[in-house]
Amino acid sequence: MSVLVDRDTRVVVQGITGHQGTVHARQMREFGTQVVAGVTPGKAGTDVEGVPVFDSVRDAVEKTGANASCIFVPAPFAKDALLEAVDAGLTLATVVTEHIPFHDMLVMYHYARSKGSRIIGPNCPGIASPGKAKVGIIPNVVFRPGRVGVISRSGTLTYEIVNGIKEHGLGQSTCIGLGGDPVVGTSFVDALPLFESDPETDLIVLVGEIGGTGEEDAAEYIRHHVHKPVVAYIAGRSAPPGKRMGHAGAIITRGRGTAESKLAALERAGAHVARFPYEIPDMVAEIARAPGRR
Amino acid sequence: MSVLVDRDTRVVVQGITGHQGTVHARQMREFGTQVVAGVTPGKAGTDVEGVPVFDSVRDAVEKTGANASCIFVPAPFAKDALLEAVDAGLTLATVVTEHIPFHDMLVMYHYARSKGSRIIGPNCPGIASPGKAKVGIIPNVVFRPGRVGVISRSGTLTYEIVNGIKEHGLGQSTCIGLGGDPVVGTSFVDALPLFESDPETDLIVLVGEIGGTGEEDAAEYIRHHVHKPVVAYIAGRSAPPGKRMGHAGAIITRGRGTAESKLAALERAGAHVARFPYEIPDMVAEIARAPGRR
Amino acid sequence: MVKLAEWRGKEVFRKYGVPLPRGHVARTPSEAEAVVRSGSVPLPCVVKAQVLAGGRGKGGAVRFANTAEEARAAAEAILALEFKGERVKEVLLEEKLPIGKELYVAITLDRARRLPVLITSAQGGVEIESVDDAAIERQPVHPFPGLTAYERRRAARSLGLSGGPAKALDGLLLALWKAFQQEDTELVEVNPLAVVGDGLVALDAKVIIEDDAAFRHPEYAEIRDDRTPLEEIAREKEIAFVQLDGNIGVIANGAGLTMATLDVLKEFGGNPGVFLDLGGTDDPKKVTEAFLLMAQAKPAAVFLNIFGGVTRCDTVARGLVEAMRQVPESERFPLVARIRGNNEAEGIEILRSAGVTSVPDLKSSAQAAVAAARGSA
Amino acid sequence: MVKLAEWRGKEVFRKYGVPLPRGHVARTPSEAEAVVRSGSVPLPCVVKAQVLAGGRGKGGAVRFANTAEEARAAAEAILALEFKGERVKEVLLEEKLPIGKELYVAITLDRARRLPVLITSAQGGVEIESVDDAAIERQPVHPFPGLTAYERRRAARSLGLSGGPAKALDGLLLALWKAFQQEDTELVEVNPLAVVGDGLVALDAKVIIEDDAAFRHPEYAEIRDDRTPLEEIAREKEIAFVQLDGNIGVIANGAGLTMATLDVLKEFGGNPGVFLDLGGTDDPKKVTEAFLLMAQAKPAAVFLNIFGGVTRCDTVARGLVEAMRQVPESERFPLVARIRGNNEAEGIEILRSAGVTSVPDLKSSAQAAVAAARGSA
Repeated sequence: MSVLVDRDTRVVVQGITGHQGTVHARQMREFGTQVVAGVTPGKAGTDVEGVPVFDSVRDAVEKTGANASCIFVPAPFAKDALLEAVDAGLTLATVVTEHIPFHDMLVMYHYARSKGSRIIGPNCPGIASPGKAKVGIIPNVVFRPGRVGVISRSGTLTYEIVNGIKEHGLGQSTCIGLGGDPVVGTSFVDALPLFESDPETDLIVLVGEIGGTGEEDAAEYIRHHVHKPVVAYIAGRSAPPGKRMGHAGAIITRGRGTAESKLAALERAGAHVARFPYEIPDMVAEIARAPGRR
Repeated sequence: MSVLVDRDTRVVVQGITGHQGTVHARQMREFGTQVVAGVTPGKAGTDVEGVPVFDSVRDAVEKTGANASCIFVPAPFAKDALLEAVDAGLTLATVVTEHIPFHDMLVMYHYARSKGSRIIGPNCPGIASPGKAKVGIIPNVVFRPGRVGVISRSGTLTYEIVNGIKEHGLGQSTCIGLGGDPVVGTSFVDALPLFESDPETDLIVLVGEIGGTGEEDAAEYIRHHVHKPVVAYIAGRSAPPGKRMGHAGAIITRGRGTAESKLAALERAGAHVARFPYEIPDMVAEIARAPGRR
Repeated sequence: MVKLAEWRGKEVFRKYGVPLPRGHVARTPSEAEAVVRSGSVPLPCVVKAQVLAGGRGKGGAVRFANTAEEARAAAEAILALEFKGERVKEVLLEEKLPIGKELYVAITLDRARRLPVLITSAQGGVEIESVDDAAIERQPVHPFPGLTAYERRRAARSLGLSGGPAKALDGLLLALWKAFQQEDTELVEVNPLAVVGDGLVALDAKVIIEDDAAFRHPEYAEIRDDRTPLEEIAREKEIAFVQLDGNIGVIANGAGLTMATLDVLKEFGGNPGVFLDLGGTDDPKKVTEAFLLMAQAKPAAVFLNIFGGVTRCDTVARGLVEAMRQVPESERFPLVARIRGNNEAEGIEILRSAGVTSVPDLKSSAQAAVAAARGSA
Repeated sequence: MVKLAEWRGKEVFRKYGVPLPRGHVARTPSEAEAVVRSGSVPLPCVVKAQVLAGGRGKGGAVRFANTAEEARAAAEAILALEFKGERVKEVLLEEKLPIGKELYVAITLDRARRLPVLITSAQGGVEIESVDDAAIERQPVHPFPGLTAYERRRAARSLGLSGGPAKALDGLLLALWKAFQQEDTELVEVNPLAVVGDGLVALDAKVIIEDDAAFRHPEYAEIRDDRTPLEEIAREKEIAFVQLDGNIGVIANGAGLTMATLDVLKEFGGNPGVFLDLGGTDDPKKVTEAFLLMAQAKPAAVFLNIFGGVTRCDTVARGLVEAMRQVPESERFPLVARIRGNNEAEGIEILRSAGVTSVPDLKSSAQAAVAAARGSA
């Protein structure tokens, strides 16, 4: 058992015939994932490196038993792609696409939720459980099977940290990159209980950013519901207020969502707070060596 | 335990200051129901026969702990009233109002469902469990506590049949009048499992009408999932094709939804089929005297 | 339900941008001729009876014209028709187009799923009921996201369209979806939807407006359904009233009870002629009006079967007694009454004081009504 | 994000039917005078600087005029201002209305709830941040049913409105909701919303358009944000580029890694001046463009911190080497590189062949970058 994905995960790649779709379908397979189908309207009957392509997700599900989607289609069409995945009964969809208007994402999120489907993303690296499956784009090289769970709002910073854990001789149970857009399908608070109840996870690493209040909400949740040790890091402590650092999630407004408020909340919640990303592997290793400690 | 309502049901009456709202709030109380609040925008602070009136359902819930709504507001405003009830966290709403456009009802149904709220109706008599609570307008005089469950698409015909059961010396566990509109919040198939699993119900009476395929779907469900005896009656056997008998639910089109197809399906499902309403109490009494029989 | 005539349906389509043939409605032969002469309908053209029944093609209600004179003659012939019991009052003149494939597209409500459903078939131009089920694609449409792009693509595939026509379909489906929602329709149907060159054209239009949404659509208030004059009066008074070919008048409350009453009467050899559903009124005046309306239908006997809920028995009894006072001698009819439920005792007493006995048992009372109709017939 | 100037925001409001004062924009004093003389703005009138910063009232950027000459003078004074660092290029002239209460209304996104939120306060006319939390009503709005009547009623109550103004509010909120959705905005804000007689008038307008929805809104393409010229070039090339006041240029990929890099540099006494986020590109040409852009910002040193995922290390290395070839001697800068992840070995080799050493450890590389900036400064 792992979090959200496992050896039974059967992935359909929406937008598989595009450059990113093709590259990452291959990398997911190299990771060991069952990539059973691709979807590109009008390309039914072809294949991409041996993966059969269908016109619609419904066709892909009927023919291949796909149960999760990885979406690479361009932003203007991403909403439709996700709705199609939900209507085809897929219960998990990683949306890699960036720059999806949040008004579209509002519809995607609430529709998926009403149908019992979970979205990871958008604009996110997705989810991976080493030795089992990956639905997304986190580089395969950073992983090694282990018992550290990672939940992050960042992309490359996640890779950096996951890689650091590996280089310290430890490994990961599952890693989720939530994405940093204003509206995300899965938040820290949504992901934490999955790791808390995952028997393969001993310790949780939480990587946040300035902006929004997802980390403060996570701290509140950790305080009341998480018994496993949590190591937390917040990027952007020294970012100037009101300046954008690359995406809408990283705007600081009116004192809410600052690094200070996030760090204070996490400390109050009993999390081990790292000041720099390179401190995380050391802290994780230390906790891993002293089991039972919080 | 009964179906959907019990002694803990706390009713807010939306539209309580209207004639129907006032009359039926009184009758619900006479039935023994806890009618804790009324809502009419702009009338906060007043009361209707001792029931406090609030501006909004949220206020009513905060002040009185209401957990179910009975909606009497006119059709043009019914959608809003229901959305308000759902957003205030009520999990059950009987919509008595008739002539609600089905396009409105589509929004009401799917929104309520996504929030885990159940609608009974619209254009329906509602639900009653004698000795416990009533959320709706079924006349009090027809009831007597007992072990017969009644599910009906009709209004007065339900009263007639429920009354007949009483006059035969039997009583009802719970009676639901679903309403006969094109889009209903609770269908036969939605209601049947509640009665099947209700320990206070021994036998189910199903009263259908021509039009739609709700009875055919119910028959299919009964065949596979219902182990309690079912007595069924379909009104409109002799109605001429294509003529409307009073509401949109009673249109016969293209051979689907005919009395014949409904009756045949119910017989195949093992239901005891009555040809006339006055046969129902006799059949119910006979089955009640021979427990264990199907 | 308000069924719009083809030309009115097409006006709705035009509002939402569904591509249509150039056309014009005419109410007289000379109007038809003028429409062609003015050039607003190019030649050759089609002249179509504006009636609600189907099968116009075989019934001589669709004709072709190559000249303005022929258009006039066609209109004259069609306007003289009585098509399936309906007088033809209007014709629609439209350009005749070079038609490729004929397709079928509709949006209506799927009651069982509680969702709108998009219905498409490559076999258009015939009654959809006659098309093999496997050739019909049905897609439920959720009102929250609305008709999605992937559903429109699937529809195109089911119709065998690609390229220009597929692109045209995408826009047309969005237009139909908007019309379906914003006009509060029960049905929008295009049959046939024709492939014309690289595009699509709606050759026919069937639009049914929902009655219950009338408060949002005063623009349809003037359009009448295929009701009898008495039915029309009943509608104005908000009484559900249906006329058939029997001789027993049935007054009940609620659709279910009304239908059950009818079933019982038929069982005992009765032949119901008018159904009047009082619904949930508790106004004696409305009951009186309903009875007076019933009297005008001249039934051989009337069977009153009421179970009092919202409608109280005493209200009905009071309204009935007042009506009996007002009905002229010549229009009197034998009355069998059965009133049960709320305020039953009071209602029975009021009836008794006016000389009417309420029979409590449905079976016996129905038998009595059948006998009364035989006696008076 | 595109913040619209007040007058553009009001054009959006006008499109959706939000009631506004009569007004006109002017770019020169004589235009201002002409606008008044033509009668399109009645007297007395207000003349307001069209700048994005708040607090115009206190900064002399809002003036009043009783005559056309005064309007000209006011415009002249305001157009000469530099308001909070922003040159005033336009003024908005508007009729001065007899104002009753001043209210606050806005719709924006509540990220935590993942729902739009309607914010209302009876204490309008001041910065909403300064209003006591208890005086602010926040209502989440679900996009499926949209802004409901009961939410609009609750808003009216929170604003203390009844009668005519409450009715006006109902329509105004529906208009704002439509604008919020259909214009893909992050924020629509009316502050102050004034009670004028029996109605309401939006005295100010703040509308922020979401960048990601630009593909649906070509009409906003011409409107620029408060970016520096280099930031503007970066935006056109789709490179996330932010200029600050330090001297170290930071090139990283991904917002999180970029921010973490900044945190580490600060820790070691560095003062970052330009952030350049390569994002998820794997096109060497884009990397080259980014480097050339960085060179134009004239940093004392550049710290390249890449973790290869979608962006492969060899792609970055290739782009960098090409950029170094193109940068003129005068614009050269010391470079500290750290590249890890996908195709790391290949990337390191390419860099080495161009004379650049990649330091694998973040801490040491950051320290090296700080030292390099000190050395070159």
